[in-house]
Amino acid sequence: MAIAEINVTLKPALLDVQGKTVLKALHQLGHTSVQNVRIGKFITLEISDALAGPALQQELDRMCQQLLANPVIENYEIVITATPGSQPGLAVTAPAPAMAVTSPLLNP
Amino acid sequence: MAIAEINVTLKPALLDVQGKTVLKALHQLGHTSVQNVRIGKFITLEISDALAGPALQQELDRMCQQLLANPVIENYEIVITATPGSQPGLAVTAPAPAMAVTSPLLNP
Amino acid sequence: MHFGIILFPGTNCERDCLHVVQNVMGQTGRIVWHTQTDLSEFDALILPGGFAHGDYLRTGAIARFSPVMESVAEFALLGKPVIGICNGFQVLCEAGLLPGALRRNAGQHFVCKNHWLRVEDNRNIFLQLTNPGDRLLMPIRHGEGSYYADPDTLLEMESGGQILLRYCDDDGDVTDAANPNGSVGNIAGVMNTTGNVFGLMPHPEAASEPILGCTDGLLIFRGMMTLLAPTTALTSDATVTGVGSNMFIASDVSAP
Amino acid sequence: MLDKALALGMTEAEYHKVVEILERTPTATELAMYSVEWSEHCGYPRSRALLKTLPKLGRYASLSGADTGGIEIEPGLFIVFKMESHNHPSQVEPRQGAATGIGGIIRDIFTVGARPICNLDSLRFGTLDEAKARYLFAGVVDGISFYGNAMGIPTVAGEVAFNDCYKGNCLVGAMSVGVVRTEDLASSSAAGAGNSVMYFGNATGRDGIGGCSILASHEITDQTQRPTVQVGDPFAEKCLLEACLEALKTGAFVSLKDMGAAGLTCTTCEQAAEGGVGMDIDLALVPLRETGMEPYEIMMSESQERMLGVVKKGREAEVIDIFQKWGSHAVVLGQVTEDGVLRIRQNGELVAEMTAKSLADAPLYTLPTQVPEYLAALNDFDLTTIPQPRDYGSALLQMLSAPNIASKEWVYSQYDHMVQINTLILPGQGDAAVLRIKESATNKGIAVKADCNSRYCFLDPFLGAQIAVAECARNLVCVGAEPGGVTDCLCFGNPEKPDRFWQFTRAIEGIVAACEHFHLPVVSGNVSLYNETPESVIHPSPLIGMVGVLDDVNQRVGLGFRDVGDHIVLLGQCRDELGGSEYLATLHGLEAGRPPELDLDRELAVQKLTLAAIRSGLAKSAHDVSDGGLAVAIAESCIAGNIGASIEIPPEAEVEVNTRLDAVLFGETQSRVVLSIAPQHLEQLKAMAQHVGVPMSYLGSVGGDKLTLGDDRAGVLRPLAVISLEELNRFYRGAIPALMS
Ligand SMILES: Nc1ncnc2c1ncn2[C@@H]1O[C@H](COP(=O)(O)OP(=O)(O)O)[C@@H](O)[C@H]1O
Ligand SMILES: [Mg+2]
Repeated sequence: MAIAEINVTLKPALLDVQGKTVLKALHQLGHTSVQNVRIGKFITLEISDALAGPALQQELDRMCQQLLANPVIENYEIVITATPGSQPGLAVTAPAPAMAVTSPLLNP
Repeated sequence: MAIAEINVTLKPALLDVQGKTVLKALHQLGHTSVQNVRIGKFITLEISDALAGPALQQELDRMCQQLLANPVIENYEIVITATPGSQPGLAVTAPAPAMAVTSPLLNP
Repeated sequence: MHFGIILFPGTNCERDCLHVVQNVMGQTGRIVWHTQTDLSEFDALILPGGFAHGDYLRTGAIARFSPVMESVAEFALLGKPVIGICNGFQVLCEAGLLPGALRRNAGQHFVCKNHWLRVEDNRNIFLQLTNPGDRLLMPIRHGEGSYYADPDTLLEMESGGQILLRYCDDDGDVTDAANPNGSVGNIAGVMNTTGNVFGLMPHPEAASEPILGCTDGLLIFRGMMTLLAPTTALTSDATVTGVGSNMFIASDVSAP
Repeated sequence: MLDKALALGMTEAEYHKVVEILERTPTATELAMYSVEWSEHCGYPRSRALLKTLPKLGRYASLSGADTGGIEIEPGLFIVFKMESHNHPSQVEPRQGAATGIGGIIRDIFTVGARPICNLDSLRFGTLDEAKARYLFAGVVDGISFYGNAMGIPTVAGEVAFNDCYKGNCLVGAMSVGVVRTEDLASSSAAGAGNSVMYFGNATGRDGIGGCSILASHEITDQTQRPTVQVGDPFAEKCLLEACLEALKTGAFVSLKDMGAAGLTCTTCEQAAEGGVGMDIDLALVPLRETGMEPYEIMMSESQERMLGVVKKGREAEVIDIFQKWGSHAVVLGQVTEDGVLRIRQNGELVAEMTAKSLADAPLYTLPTQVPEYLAALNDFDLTTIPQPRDYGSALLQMLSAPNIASKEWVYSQYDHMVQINTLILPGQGDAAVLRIKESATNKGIAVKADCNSRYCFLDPFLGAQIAVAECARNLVCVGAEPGGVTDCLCFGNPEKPDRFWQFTRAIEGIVAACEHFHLPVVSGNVSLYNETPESVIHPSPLIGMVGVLDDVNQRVGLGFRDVGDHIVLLGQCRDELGGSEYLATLHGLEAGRPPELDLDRELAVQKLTLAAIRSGLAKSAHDVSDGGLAVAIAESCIAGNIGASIEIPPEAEVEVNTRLDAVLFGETQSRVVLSIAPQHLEQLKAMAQHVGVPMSYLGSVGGDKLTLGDDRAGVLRPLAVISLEELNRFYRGAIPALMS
């Protein structure tokens, strides 16, 4: 079983209001060395072994573009790791670049 | 400047209502090899160089327990990386274990 | 006129919309389950408010894959009117039928209150019964209503007359203080380029009856039923615009 | 097994009783089932006898005794309602605790076939100067907002109070109201051997295991003794709601019950016991979310968004179709049996077997009571030692910004209070919320409110509980509704301590006395005991929720003053009463004295007069005088109406002789209402008041953009305060946002 960890982040050009609020709160708590906070989503997928290699990467890309991220405002990054315990050394890291590929349905 | 990436996840025993719904949607979209989805938060902090080493790790721990995670229902994991571009090889990985330490703010 | 009102699991304003269509406007309407794909019986579609699929992941993200959505897109391609209210607006944006996206309110809280809106453009079926600069009063009830589109898109929308409503104060001024959710340019409602798909965060169906204290929302539904007037000058109906009032209590109690 | 029973919160005697019933040692599953079903949360062993004394009859035909109760507002049309607490879970995890509290009470409403039309919330926290209290307050409001809004049910009214006594135990009372036609009322009583026992909704996990017996029925002494937090899924609940209402319409159901505390245990044994039948179910068929769950875990799980029902044999498929359409589980677990025995199996093998009745009939205890030691000294506190304010203007502003009085807009603006487009008087605009009932054939509406001044209850639980009922009814009357029925949510400390049980007993006696006098039935309710920790004990808090009826929904008024020149009058009399007031607490840091007296006849007369004034169209606004007294009530009417007022308390005003000025302005004498009327109606109203023997005073008039207060009792005007509307607003509406930002 593969595990994919997906970080969905707000595009850098967008103001992260929630992050700003958290930054303020951290400062109020005395954590003044924090200079910036951005808040995104951390999605973990468990995927059956049926999928692997480039096909897996491709399918994950599609999931992100279709559903898991909104290309108008978000970027995403995919990290595929093996199932915990099984050959941890094999972890494959494949950060996808900021993508805004639109699917057919998005712009009919 | 250090960058800390924090993954905040719902404790495994708790129902992840979002994950459950997203899993269903992924299946309907044909991504049937996905077996489980959990959705958490991905928080990126930029921290001034004033803090480093174990002190940095400690302060991040406190931030998570106080504010960034809710220890009653969430776990968190902290990864500290150097500022992008500057000595990426130095990245320190320090996954924190599932913690349920109560913080002053949350439980004074 | 026959309205189709789309019901996704988690939608919760479908009955309110049906009430207005049938009991206030005297038209016919039917609630359409999200797996239905034949929409040919309808003259207009309403995507009502609510929390389709719990709004989990992102508002509208899952709903836009419902089978009915392809039919909604085809319906729109035919030039027939489609209005998305609140969650319906979010679904239309996710589906790409409207530009932009809706994010969490800047204040981080859900906001429920009556709010003034300024009419930006009336050269469309939806707002043809109003005049530019009119103030309309309607409830806003959302947690994720902060509208965003990138600067280029916004420019296009401005020049294309696609921005229809902005949040304003009771003087009709569009100010930061009168922005309830951090929307770019105080945008409350936008239209597609072909002028037949309209999305807005406020709830016109909750402002369509005197007993609720305000009837400004009805102008929008009535507009959808009226053939587009050749020019923007609509004098006879102009008197009913901007009638938003704060009389939410006992406005219709007659003194002896 | 005895040690296990004790760990599960049973007494030794209870364990022996189980052995006696079963005539053998119980299995783990059986023990778990008895422990949860006999806990205070489910079986009410300590409170049941007292609850039986609550009146059931009123002006409207009523329904009680089931999951939820209600009143028939017109032939064939019932309004059902109930309030329930979720205190302990909210203290542990405020957002999820409050959310699942809302979820639970909503299920109680649609379980009887009613469509929920509004929710209310009654909240109590420690004082907002403490970070923990702010965290809990913000989390609870967020939880109610998150769950209630997604359900498409407006949260239209409620109350919030802050007091140190709640710092270790916040209170979250959630009330839900639904509408149902008589023919659609669903039963909770199983019947018909061979019919299918079916499970609906979310899958079962280890949520809140032991929560109801180990947690909710005991003091939390050890903060680490945390059960699994239950996570609310409003989307699943919304689908469950729609599926249940749709499926109930088919007529395929015999009975239905929601799984709340004690989940499967409670729903199997109570439905079976009520119908005098048994059930035979197999837990292997229960949809599970986690692996390796033991039978006792499945039977005790408090996973949310689940129901158990009995479906007529042969009609299962039709029901399953509907639930599947809504994406909800629907599975047959077993059958109804004739013999009254509950048989719980795991893959066919028996894991528990007992009569349903033996579970459902929890033991009954009578506990000793004792007057608390603190009481005499507090009641006898000498109030003449209290200095009067030097500046009444700043005193009023201080009162208006006290969190207990200040606007709760920060709360209700986070709640969708308009969805379903029935809310005609919104929160903050009237003493109660008013909703139209679209189902009514005659333009009927309802008014709803929740109330309880727990400071009064602390100083005198009997009187305090009476006042809670009276104030709630007065609030309904002030919007033009006839009070129709009551639900209660009785939150108290550890009943095994005699002084706490005395409070509980006296409070129930107070509710009974007031409800009988007002001819109001208590149609439903809930008990939450053990609300104490070593650091704090809650004040007795019998939260009261009430529903009233407007025969014509167009005859409603708000609390805001309306037109320049209108006369402001006070119904009722001001007396020298400051005990237990918000004024004493806010300006003098005191909780002492005796609560204001309550004359039930006077109260009823004032309510009848107010209602008559509204129905006849005389009253243009009505606001009851409660926390903060007369000055606060008048300021609130100015703020709500966005118009000023000028008040000069005249020599002939109905003020008891020798009443202190601070008591006139801030005292909380009961049975008072401030009305505004057109000048030409003053004489008519006077005549009406005289007729029913209610004192009435002219106080001043509406107009301008400031509130002017003066005392003219001595015949020489003493100016007291001049405050601009803008300033009133800033203090009243700004206070809570400032504390929470
Ligand atoms: N927790 C709450 N949820 C919803 N509405 C609330 C809440 N607390 C207060 N409100 C609303 O604020 C207004 C004032 O409430 P309150 O001060 O309790 O009134 P009163 O003093 O007349 O009993 C009412 O409309 C009430 O319903
Ligand atoms: Mg009040």
